[in-house]
Amino acid sequence: MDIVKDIKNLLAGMGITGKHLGRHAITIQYPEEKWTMPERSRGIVVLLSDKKTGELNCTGCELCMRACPTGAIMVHAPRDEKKKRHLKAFTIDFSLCCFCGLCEDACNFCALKMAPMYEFSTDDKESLTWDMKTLQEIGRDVDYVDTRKKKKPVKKTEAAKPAGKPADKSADKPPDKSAEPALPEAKPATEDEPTTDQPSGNETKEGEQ
Amino acid sequence: MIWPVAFAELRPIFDWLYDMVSSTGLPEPWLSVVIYTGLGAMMFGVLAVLALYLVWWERKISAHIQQRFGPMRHGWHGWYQTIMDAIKLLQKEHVDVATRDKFVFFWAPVMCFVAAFLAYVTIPFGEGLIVADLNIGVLYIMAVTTFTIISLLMAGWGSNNKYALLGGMRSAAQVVSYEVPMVASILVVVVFAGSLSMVDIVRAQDGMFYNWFIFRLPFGPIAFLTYIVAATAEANRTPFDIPEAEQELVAGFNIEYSGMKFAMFFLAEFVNMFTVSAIAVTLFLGGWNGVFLPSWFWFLLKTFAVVLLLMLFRWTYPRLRVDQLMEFAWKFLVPLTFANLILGAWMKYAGWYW
Amino acid sequence: MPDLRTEEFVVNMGPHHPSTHGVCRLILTMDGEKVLKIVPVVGYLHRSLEKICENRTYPQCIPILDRFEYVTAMSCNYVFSLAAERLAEIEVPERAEYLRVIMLELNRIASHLIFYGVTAMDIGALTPFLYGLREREMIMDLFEMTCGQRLTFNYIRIGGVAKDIPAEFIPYCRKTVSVIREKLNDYEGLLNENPIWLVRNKNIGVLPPDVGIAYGVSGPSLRASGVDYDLRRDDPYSIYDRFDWKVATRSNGDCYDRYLVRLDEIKQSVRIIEQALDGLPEGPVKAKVSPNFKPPEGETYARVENSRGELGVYIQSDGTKKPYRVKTRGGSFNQLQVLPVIGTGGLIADLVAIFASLDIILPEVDR
Amino acid sequence: MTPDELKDAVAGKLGDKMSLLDTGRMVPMFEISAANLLTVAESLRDDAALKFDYFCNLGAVDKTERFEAVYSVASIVHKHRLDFKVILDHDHPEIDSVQEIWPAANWYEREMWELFGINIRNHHNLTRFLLPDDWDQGNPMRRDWDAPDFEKLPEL
Repeated sequence: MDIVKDIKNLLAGMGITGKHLGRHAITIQYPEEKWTMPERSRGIVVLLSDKKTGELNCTGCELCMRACPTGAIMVHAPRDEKKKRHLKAFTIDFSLCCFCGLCEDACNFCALKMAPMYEFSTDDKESLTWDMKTLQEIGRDVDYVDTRKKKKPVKKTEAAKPAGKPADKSADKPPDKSAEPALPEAKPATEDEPTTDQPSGNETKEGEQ
Repeated sequence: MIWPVAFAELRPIFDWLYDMVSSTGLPEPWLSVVIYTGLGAMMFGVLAVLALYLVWWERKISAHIQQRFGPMRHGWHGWYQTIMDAIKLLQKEHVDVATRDKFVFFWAPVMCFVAAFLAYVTIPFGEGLIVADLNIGVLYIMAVTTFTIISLLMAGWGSNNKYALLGGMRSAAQVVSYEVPMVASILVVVVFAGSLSMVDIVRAQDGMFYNWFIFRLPFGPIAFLTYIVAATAEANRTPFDIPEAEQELVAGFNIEYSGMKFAMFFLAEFVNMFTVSAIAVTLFLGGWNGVFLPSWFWFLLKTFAVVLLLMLFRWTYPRLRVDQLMEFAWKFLVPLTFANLILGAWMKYAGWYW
Repeated sequence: MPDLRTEEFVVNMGPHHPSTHGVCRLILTMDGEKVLKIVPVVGYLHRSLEKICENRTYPQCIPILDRFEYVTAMSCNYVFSLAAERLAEIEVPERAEYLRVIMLELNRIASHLIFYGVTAMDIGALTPFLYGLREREMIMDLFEMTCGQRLTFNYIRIGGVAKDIPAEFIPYCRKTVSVIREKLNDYEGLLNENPIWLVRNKNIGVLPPDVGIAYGVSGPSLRASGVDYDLRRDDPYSIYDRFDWKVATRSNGDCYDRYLVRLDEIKQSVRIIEQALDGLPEGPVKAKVSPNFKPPEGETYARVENSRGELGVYIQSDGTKKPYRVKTRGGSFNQLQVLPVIGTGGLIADLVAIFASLDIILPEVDR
Repeated sequence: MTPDELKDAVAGKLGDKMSLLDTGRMVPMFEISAANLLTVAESLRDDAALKFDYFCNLGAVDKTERFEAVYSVASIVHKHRLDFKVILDHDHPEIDSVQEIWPAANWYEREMWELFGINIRNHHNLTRFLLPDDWDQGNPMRRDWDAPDFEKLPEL
């Protein structure tokens, strides 16, 4: 009969909720307990330091700044007369950051990493702009694998390096192109890239088949 | 003095209080007024705490059904969380809409609160634990619980908000409709007990559990089920909570209320839930009857079991639509309960019962 | 005696209303509880993603378009990458295709689980929402261990995927799909045969197939009306043709069928994921794509089957690093358009049920 | 039909009104003059072999000297898809509404009208759509549109 079936189904529903009543909660009490974040988790961007010297890995190449889709990263690294960059300022505005990880992929020098940290809420928007010192302090104890190439910085050969490299480690690196007025003499790497870059030069060279 | 029949177990305390009050030398009518006010205040205190406790309980139950923790911060498993909530709500600012009907808007939560508590005059919490054993107890309860809808209508109208108005109208239609099957299912019990007094009805179910009306009446289970369904609707609980259906009417009749006024509606809802469960226990589940343990304990145990049932309803079932709700009441529940009532009355007349 | 008459009144449902998922405003003309006219007002979530994309390079567009349809952000990643790959004619490695399929299907399940919970919540049952999210969390964990984010992934890139999966992915993924398969019994037991659920959903908001096609309704909402049309099969992309799966259809086109189709799709997705995990080849996960990705001049409209229907991106390239024009198209856009057609005449409670069953989310409409 | 067959079929049936462009990828892209739009659309939908009954997408492109309205239509039965575009004058862009043929086009046309300022003839409901009600800053999707508070990324 219809009513009997309906009542049976209603009771079956109560059985399911009743069954769960005795189970243990699957949530956790957040500030007391915390998840262990997976190592790839994209949280705060931190600046990494060399494990031996303790100095920043960042060379001020500004690749991350160009890769950033929101303009959250500002790198100030003027060149001296010998065309060598000196990193003066590195700020990240976390109120703009969208945690996409493109800066991490763009970086060739293991200079920055998205650490699995997420607790940086504040009631002041201004204080979300973090400077180089802070980012370095936080990045001190962040573990990372040093994948930097120990190549001699020969001018022209290094130019081809970053272009070929990201495909090997499957990192997507979208730096900007050459016509940048703000950066008069871009590093040879970025200078050369657009010219070598054919419009359809994207064939899979080592893809199977 | 009228009251001493009740409160057999708490007699010494009441005697002491009575002596205290009477030693002031107050003349008789005023003495009763003072004593009943005191009793009312006690009842109010107990029920307010009970309602807060029920809120906490509901939150814990829902949390555990959903595999969450629920309140955990205040005390052991957050046991005084709702007390803190109530204190917070007391302190909150009242935001009143400018276009409200001042008088109606103000008195609606008060009415709701008062109506929710009035029923407790005739609910026997235990053997002799009753404020007043009225000889029209059931009728009285039916009368005052229906009082709630006036307050909901007032809230809906006074808020000057379309959602609130829809909620008020829905609740009026709903409560009036479900009053009919509810009374009809209760009447079976009254017919068998032969009395409208709550105490007499409980006394008619003396003894072991097979003497309870739910098992004893020819159609006791049907009467009980229809009563529970109608009572869920009366208490505006989930399968029938269309007056405040939050996905449709945002919050229904109490959409414009804030702070303590909202808290009064909220607490009244939980007091109502306890009321209908207590009535169900009194009428169908043998009231305070039980073995070994004190009578009030049995009563509370059974009532909380029914409350738990209502809570399981709420956290399991979806909500009916307003016209389906009416259809269910008038096309299904009313015929069923009246058939049950007629059959029961005939059996009582013919003597076919045990 | 004056005539007894009723008066129509206008109710503003939204922009902030519990059952308009996101910020949508429906101006309802009502006669009592009955809805006489529905005028959707959208745009509260308009972030001009298309304009933003015109000022970003191709790889930078992907995290921006994550926000386009954030419940299934993998599809957004994928459809943009697909369009860009078609423009530049990039061959994607085998392993990347498998990973993409796994991720897309996991995300489809996650989205349908949200649908399950939200629909139940709109009809008044609160517990299924938490149950749906409970299993969704496992999928989110999978995404997080793979690409680092739970909601806006930026995982599927032009030419492949961003990173290879970690070692613990495959066992955890197998566990997840088996848990989901098992928990589907709970979901169905809670609602499928529940008489209240049936009366609230059966024969409510019937969408005839011709109306659905005319209004561009797509995805599960259209398949519930009996139209056997699934882009995974009918406009082939990726490697769906290698797996053994069925297109889930139902015939009545009411809210209940739209609900059932989505539950069926979860089962099909579970099948696809299991087969993809079995057949996952070794190899690179990304084709060689220059960091300065510049597709040749051209234009294309790519579309994929999303959990809400057809998700499409039109890209016009002028040969530079930045797309000249990006036009996005989401399934909800058309489904919200058809809401006045099938929602008028019912009660306000039906409208809520229809809105929920069409699975409309507003970022997809407003973009 | 495969794209190539479709190309031939469409060219054979409507070759006088549509011309094939080479910019389309994967799916053939045709060009239609604005005057022919309605007749072509109707025959695309009603022709038994083509039967483009499903409206996918409509997007306008501002090419600074002209506007392009790009239509994507598909067939549920034959499972093929076709794109075509209509070139519009930049100074007085105006196009016929196809919402009588594909009702789904209604909102796409409203969006086009609002964001690009392309006038839609015979549209039933050209009202404010995505932008705020008090919007008075022109058509934001045009290439030359620039709002005072619109911050571009630093060009590097």
